[in-house]
Amino acid sequence: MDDIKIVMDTIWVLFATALVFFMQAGFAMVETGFTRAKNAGNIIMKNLMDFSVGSLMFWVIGYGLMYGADSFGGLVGKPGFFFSGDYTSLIFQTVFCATAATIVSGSMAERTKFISYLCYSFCISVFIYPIAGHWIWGGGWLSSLSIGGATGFVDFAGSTVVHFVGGMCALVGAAIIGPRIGKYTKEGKSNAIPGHSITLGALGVFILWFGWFGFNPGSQLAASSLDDAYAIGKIFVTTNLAAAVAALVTMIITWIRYKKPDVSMTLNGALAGLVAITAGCAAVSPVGAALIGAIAGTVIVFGIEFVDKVLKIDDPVGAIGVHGICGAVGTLLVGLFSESTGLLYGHGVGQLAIQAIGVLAVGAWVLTTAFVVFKLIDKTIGLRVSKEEELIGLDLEEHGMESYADFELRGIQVR
Amino acid sequence: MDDIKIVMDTIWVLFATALVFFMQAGFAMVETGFTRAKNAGNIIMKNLMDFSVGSLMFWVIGYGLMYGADSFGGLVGKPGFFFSGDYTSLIFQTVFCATAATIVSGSMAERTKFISYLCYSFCISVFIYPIAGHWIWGGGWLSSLSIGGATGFVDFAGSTVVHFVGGMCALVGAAIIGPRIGKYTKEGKSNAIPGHSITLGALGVFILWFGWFGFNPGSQLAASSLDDAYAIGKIFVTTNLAAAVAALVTMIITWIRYKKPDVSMTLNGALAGLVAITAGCAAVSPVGAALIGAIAGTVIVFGIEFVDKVLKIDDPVGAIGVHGICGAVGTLLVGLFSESTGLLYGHGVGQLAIQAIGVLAVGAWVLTTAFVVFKLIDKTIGLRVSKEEELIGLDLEEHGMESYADFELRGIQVR
Amino acid sequence: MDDIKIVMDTIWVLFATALVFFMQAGFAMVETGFTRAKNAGNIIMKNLMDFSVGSLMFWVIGYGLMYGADSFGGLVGKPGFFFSGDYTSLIFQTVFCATAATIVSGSMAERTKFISYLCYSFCISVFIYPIAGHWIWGGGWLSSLSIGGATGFVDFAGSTVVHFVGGMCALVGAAIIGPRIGKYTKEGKSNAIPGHSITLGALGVFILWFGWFGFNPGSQLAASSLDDAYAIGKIFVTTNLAAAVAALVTMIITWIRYKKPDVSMTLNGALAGLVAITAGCAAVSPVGAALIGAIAGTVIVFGIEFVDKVLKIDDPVGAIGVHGICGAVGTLLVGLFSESTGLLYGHGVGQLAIQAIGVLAVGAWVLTTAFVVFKLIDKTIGLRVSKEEELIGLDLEEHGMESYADFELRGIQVR
Amino acid sequence: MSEITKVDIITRPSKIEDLKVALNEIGITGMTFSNVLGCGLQKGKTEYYRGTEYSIDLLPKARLEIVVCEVPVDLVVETAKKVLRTGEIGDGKIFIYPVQSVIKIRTGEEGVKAL
Amino acid sequence: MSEITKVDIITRPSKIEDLKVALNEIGITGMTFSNVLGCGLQKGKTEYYRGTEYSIDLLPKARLEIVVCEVPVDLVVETAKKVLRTGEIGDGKIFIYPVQSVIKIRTGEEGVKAL
Amino acid sequence: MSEITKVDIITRPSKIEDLKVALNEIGITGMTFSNVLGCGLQKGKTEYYRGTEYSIDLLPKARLEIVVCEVPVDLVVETAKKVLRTGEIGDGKIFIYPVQSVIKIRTGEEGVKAL
Ligand SMILES: Nc1ncnc2c1ncn2[C@@H]1O[C@H](COP(=O)(O)OP(=O)(O)O)[C@@H](O)[C@H]1O
Ligand SMILES: Nc1ncnc2c1ncn2[C@@H]1O[C@H](COP(=O)(O)OP(=O)(O)O)[C@@H](O)[C@H]1O
Ligand SMILES: Nc1ncnc2c1ncn2[C@@H]1O[C@H](COP(=O)(O)OP(=O)(O)O)[C@@H](O)[C@H]1O
Repeated sequence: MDDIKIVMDTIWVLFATALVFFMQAGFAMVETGFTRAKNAGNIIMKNLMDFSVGSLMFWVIGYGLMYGADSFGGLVGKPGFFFSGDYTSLIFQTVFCATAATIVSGSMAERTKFISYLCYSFCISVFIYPIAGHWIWGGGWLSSLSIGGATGFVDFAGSTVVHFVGGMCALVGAAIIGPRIGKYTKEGKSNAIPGHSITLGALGVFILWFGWFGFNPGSQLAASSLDDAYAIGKIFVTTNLAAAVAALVTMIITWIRYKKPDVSMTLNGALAGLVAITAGCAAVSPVGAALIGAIAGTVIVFGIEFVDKVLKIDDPVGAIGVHGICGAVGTLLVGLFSESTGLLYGHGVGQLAIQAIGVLAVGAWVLTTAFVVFKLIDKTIGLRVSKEEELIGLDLEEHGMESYADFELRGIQVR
Repeated sequence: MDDIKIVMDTIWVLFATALVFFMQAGFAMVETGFTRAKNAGNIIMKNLMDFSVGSLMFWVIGYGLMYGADSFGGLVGKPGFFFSGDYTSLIFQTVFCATAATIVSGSMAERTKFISYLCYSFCISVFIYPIAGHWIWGGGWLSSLSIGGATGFVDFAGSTVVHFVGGMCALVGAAIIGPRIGKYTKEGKSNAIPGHSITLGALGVFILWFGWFGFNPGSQLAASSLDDAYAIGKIFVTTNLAAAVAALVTMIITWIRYKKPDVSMTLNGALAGLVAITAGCAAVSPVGAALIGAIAGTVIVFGIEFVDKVLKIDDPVGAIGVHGICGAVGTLLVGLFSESTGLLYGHGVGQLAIQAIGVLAVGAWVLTTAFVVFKLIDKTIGLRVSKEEELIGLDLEEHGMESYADFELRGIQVR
Repeated sequence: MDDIKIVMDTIWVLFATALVFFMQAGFAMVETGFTRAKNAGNIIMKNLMDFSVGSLMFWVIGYGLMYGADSFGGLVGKPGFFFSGDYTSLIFQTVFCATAATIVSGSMAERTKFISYLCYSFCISVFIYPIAGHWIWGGGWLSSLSIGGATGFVDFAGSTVVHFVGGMCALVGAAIIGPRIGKYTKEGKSNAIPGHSITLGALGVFILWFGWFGFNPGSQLAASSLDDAYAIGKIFVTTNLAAAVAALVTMIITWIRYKKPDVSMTLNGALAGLVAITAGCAAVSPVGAALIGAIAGTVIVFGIEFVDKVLKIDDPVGAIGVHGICGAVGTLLVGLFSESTGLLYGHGVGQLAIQAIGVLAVGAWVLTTAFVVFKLIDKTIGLRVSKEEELIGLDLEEHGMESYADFELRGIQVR
Repeated sequence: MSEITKVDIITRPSKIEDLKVALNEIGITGMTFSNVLGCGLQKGKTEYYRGTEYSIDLLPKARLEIVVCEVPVDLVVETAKKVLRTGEIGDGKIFIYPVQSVIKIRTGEEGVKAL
Repeated sequence: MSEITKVDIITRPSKIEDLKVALNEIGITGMTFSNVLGCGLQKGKTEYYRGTEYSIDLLPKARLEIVVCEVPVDLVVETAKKVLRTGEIGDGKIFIYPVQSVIKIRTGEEGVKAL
Repeated sequence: MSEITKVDIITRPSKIEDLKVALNEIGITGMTFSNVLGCGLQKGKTEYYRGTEYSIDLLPKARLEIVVCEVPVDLVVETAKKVLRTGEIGDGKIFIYPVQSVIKIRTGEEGVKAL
């Protein structure tokens, strides 16, 4: 009987693993669709390689750091190399790590050297992600933090562990590498650089949404008791509602602000909802989920504009807004909307405080380490391709090929 | 032990839910691939939004109307708002509702105002679909109709509930809005308006076929007894065989009729087989499934030609033929091929009669309500974009963007 | 209790079936993406039709030949027609058969007559694949071959049964039909003929990788005991690691050999790793899997070059290298890396010898039968389209349509 | 030998089909079409992409080139004007160029015979 | 100063590679290629799309423009004819136009030197 | 009536935006752009695709055509040179052709007035 339960848990987690893996295809399509045709193959290659490097390195060392016996007062797990043991857990965690890693390729797209991107990938899989992960999921200090009656940072499926970590790396990387040529005028006005395939971008969003039905419900890590069954059913609902409402709200806001409903921003809106609900998907009610979606759908529009127009950081696909900002927002909102510990349900500010501390701590960790990593890469091998290479396109210059060899591309771009 | 069974049922239904959700990507790709590049983003947006609106509204009210305690003599369920309870059922039914909703975007593609489409989406999720659904799946009058020894309308996974409902809305919408500019000559001759990406269209068909392995076997709603196991295995086989044979037959017929095997029609053929087997997937044998596929594969060719050349209704993606006609045909064929109640197995015409009554009743309901809805929209906000907007394309006019900004598109179209 | 186990096994196998089915979409995208736009619809159609014909014929006769009671001394199963019985097994095996069948369309792309391709599809599903399959999986002679302490050819999920069989058919077909016009100069130098969409090709690879999480773990055929749970978890890990390492190694080798990391070859590299680990995914350790991946990632580069430059066989998508060569290599490597019987674990050469005999025997069977089949087709209806048709493109000539009607294609190709 | 001339018409892509039919009717069979981007009096517009304003300055136009000799240029121009004129901005322009010679590759014929 | 002339060749796209090589051999290095759609004697064909008949009237053609001066036009034309003539419909046409002047932007050279 | 002339500029696509702005400034409003492929002194390069060497001979170039009359050709040429010259290979060329006549379809105006 207990055996059966273990098998059922395993089936569930592996089902979820496959779906989360498939999110790699979603990221690849979103990132390539939202950027230019001349860099399409390069983005693909970066997505493929961060997954490959991540899979390898997380097995070699990352998983141990994240889930090894707690040491140094909750700061890091005791690493072992070449993990062998609970393979189901290993593979499930591997695809989560790879998700965090792949977020950056979007924000640094169209100008980052391929070799430098590989170095970054190595670093996030080897220590940036595993250590943040250890704090929250690996039994580290955040998982046992206790304030005002509430205990433990709540990040059910990784709004912070995965998305906020990835989003902060994306922020640091994009800030250090600087904007694409032509993105800002001399006066600092932002220019539009349209993506080359909204259909592929949209396909990517649908794939990601699909994958999220592994990401969130899979994080229950079990499907063998009545409670599990109830929980995973509810998580499907909260996940879906948040995404749907976020997309709707983003569409409405862009319609008002820009006169027309913006397609690519609305696609980002759906992802914003998904990222935001990830932390609280198990803790909030459907109504809470809808509200979280509505907030995320609002935040994303202003967030992306803020990054683009105020910070003047060039993030071609909106990765910082979607994963960074909405990852943080979603995590914080657990402190409001959690049915068992949230402020709005009369449980005081304890949970909210823990959530805030967690976000700040992880933010500080990632900003610092990512800054060091990207600066080091920049000073040594260099982060950015040459101006000439950027103009011609990374496909030809970095990989010697064209992604769309049979199609006439627009050489002339007047704006 | 019983707990385990419930968990297993839940796992199965949620697995199916994820797959059925993914059909949204399939629809988006089929519909965009089969229409023109200048409207690609608009179609995507409609698909995304009907799912979002549908998810929200079906939770708010639709699910209650469909599955609430039977009232008014089986006509409608007693609604509750903001459903909470069996979330697994809610989410499973939500993705079905969204499937019905999204069918229309194809038949009305390339000329429908975005805001009007949103209004329609609202209506189908809020009452057109839930009420028809109540009759058949919600314990309404059709589910208990008894004629000549047979009892209950058989629509296992929704040939009628989902596809025929969606297809009839598609018919009404496309008829009321009228054909795209250039679709018919002054003399009424039909012109070809080729889709912009057969590869994306085909990808969509493969995704839909994949999703159907959730749609049909998931409708068993259980996977915990030996009977369930046998049933879902068989449903995989019947579903797959019907699609395969339908594709094959469509290909052969187009080869004979048009001298060459028609790619996009054959892709429609596969979908026709899937739609047709949906009602009877659990009730028919593999041989029956192959025959149903063969019939659907034949019907679709003549059905699409009939809609196009006789009714002169412009249906860019063949939605009326695939979902409307084959939905009805598949439902009726249960009356012939059902192993337990079908005419061909010597069980009399009872089942066939029930099936016919069900199709007619649902047809009447949908034609009436959809007519009122579309006419109302037409008279108030207007269904159709201006001629100028249609010529330039909905992407630019309705959303201010181009879906393929880096590609040279063919301005010149001489036929 | 036992019932529950059967149901769990069924759920697992059907989950895997859906994923393996979806590999059809992956193949379609890889093959169309890596070939030219003028033949995109034709490739799609071939993929759709080999699956349809395969599904039908494998049910009609193939499954019986493969799994029917062993007869003729292990050479073939006793066939029954129109299989009915264990439908879960039927559908699972059907999607495997279709995988083998679809491999050929890639290597013969852009020049094969559609009708001839259909004939070939018929043959592989009706006897080439089922008979080879019987030897290994159907209880035939290879499954009981015993040498030096080791018993039974190990091909857990089909490196040989599926991929090597498909790859050898691909080899024979491509060799007999000859290279595409312009592929080789008069002096025999190989020319590059770039694919039309690296993004779709890459999407296909991600889809295939995703599908492989059904292909390999599904081949456990059970998920109801603790051993099963451990096994499928481990298979996820070995499958993923082999693919990741192979992609990485291929990238590095192409970087060294061609000065720049080659995108399409690296995508092939990932597939090479997946094909190679398929035979031994359950038998090797993660370390073994990583090494198998590294070997496959190396072999694929030199293998593809060998086929292209030495054999001068034109294989547009690298199918011979990926499925044929890496299928064989992966099968042989079980003899080295199997934890329970491998040479490197001190178990002698028995297993390696069995693996070698199996590969040779299957190779001989497929080369012979495929040769006869393709030669027969060639002599009767003809394998190849006319020169004129090939130049204009199969979409227009064989199907009367263009796949990308709205896009300007490059007419001028100067190299 | 009468003079050979090239008539180069730049106009809306959506009118090309009608133009082709009309020119066929006056006996012109050889034509060459291409896609160009134009800017003239007709102005582009301003849109938003992800919150960033941008303007579309160049509009897709179709070019039709016809080399004529026996068919009088005036007739071609009149026909084009008849088909293309809507009176609204964007109707386009016709440019007329001198041609020195024409050769038909298949037959080797030159000049008028080559047309 | 000898006369400058533009040779404009419209032909099958598949022949462009050979043409380029042949022209290189007679000393021509500067060339400009573009894709056009043509209708001439070569007829399109009728196909079915989803059961609806449609005809393909315009065929994809390649245009090659060469501005020459020192290399005699006749040699260019002869070379083109040699490479392109198959004797079948669709071989294409050559148009020859006068050129007033040429400027090389990089050096500012004009006329013959600019070529 | 002053002479009408066509100025045909072939250059790097990335310079087109600046060129357009500069020409607007000297009073030119009507322009026609197209994408071409060029080969000249600027050489392509050799790459590998799946292990096979191949060379890219034709480079994407942008063509800008302007028919002018009142604005002196020299001014146009000077402006173009100023914007486009980098001194590196690939700056491109300017070709100048005679024009016989221009017609504005919308108004029917001919010649200078049509510009
Ligand atoms: N002087 C010119 N030189 C080159 N092309 C021109 C010139 N004037 C107009 N054109 C082309 O003709 C097109 C139509 O010109 P436009 O001024 O918009 O026409 P209309 O007179 O109908 O308003 C332009 O888009 C441009 O491509
Ligand atoms: N009078 C013309 N004006 C402009 N283009 C022409 C003319 N005649 C032919 N062409 C171009 O030349 C191409 C080849 O002409 P066509 O008559 O088919 O050649 P062929 O003489 O080989 O049959 C046509 O497709 C068209 O693009
Ligand atoms: N004689 C010519 N005839 C036609 N086009 C030419 C000629 N010479 C140059 N071109 C065009 O001009 C472009 C620029 O020429 P190129 O020699 O590369 O310029 P640069 O002088 O800057 O090196 C070429 O790519 C080609 O398209």
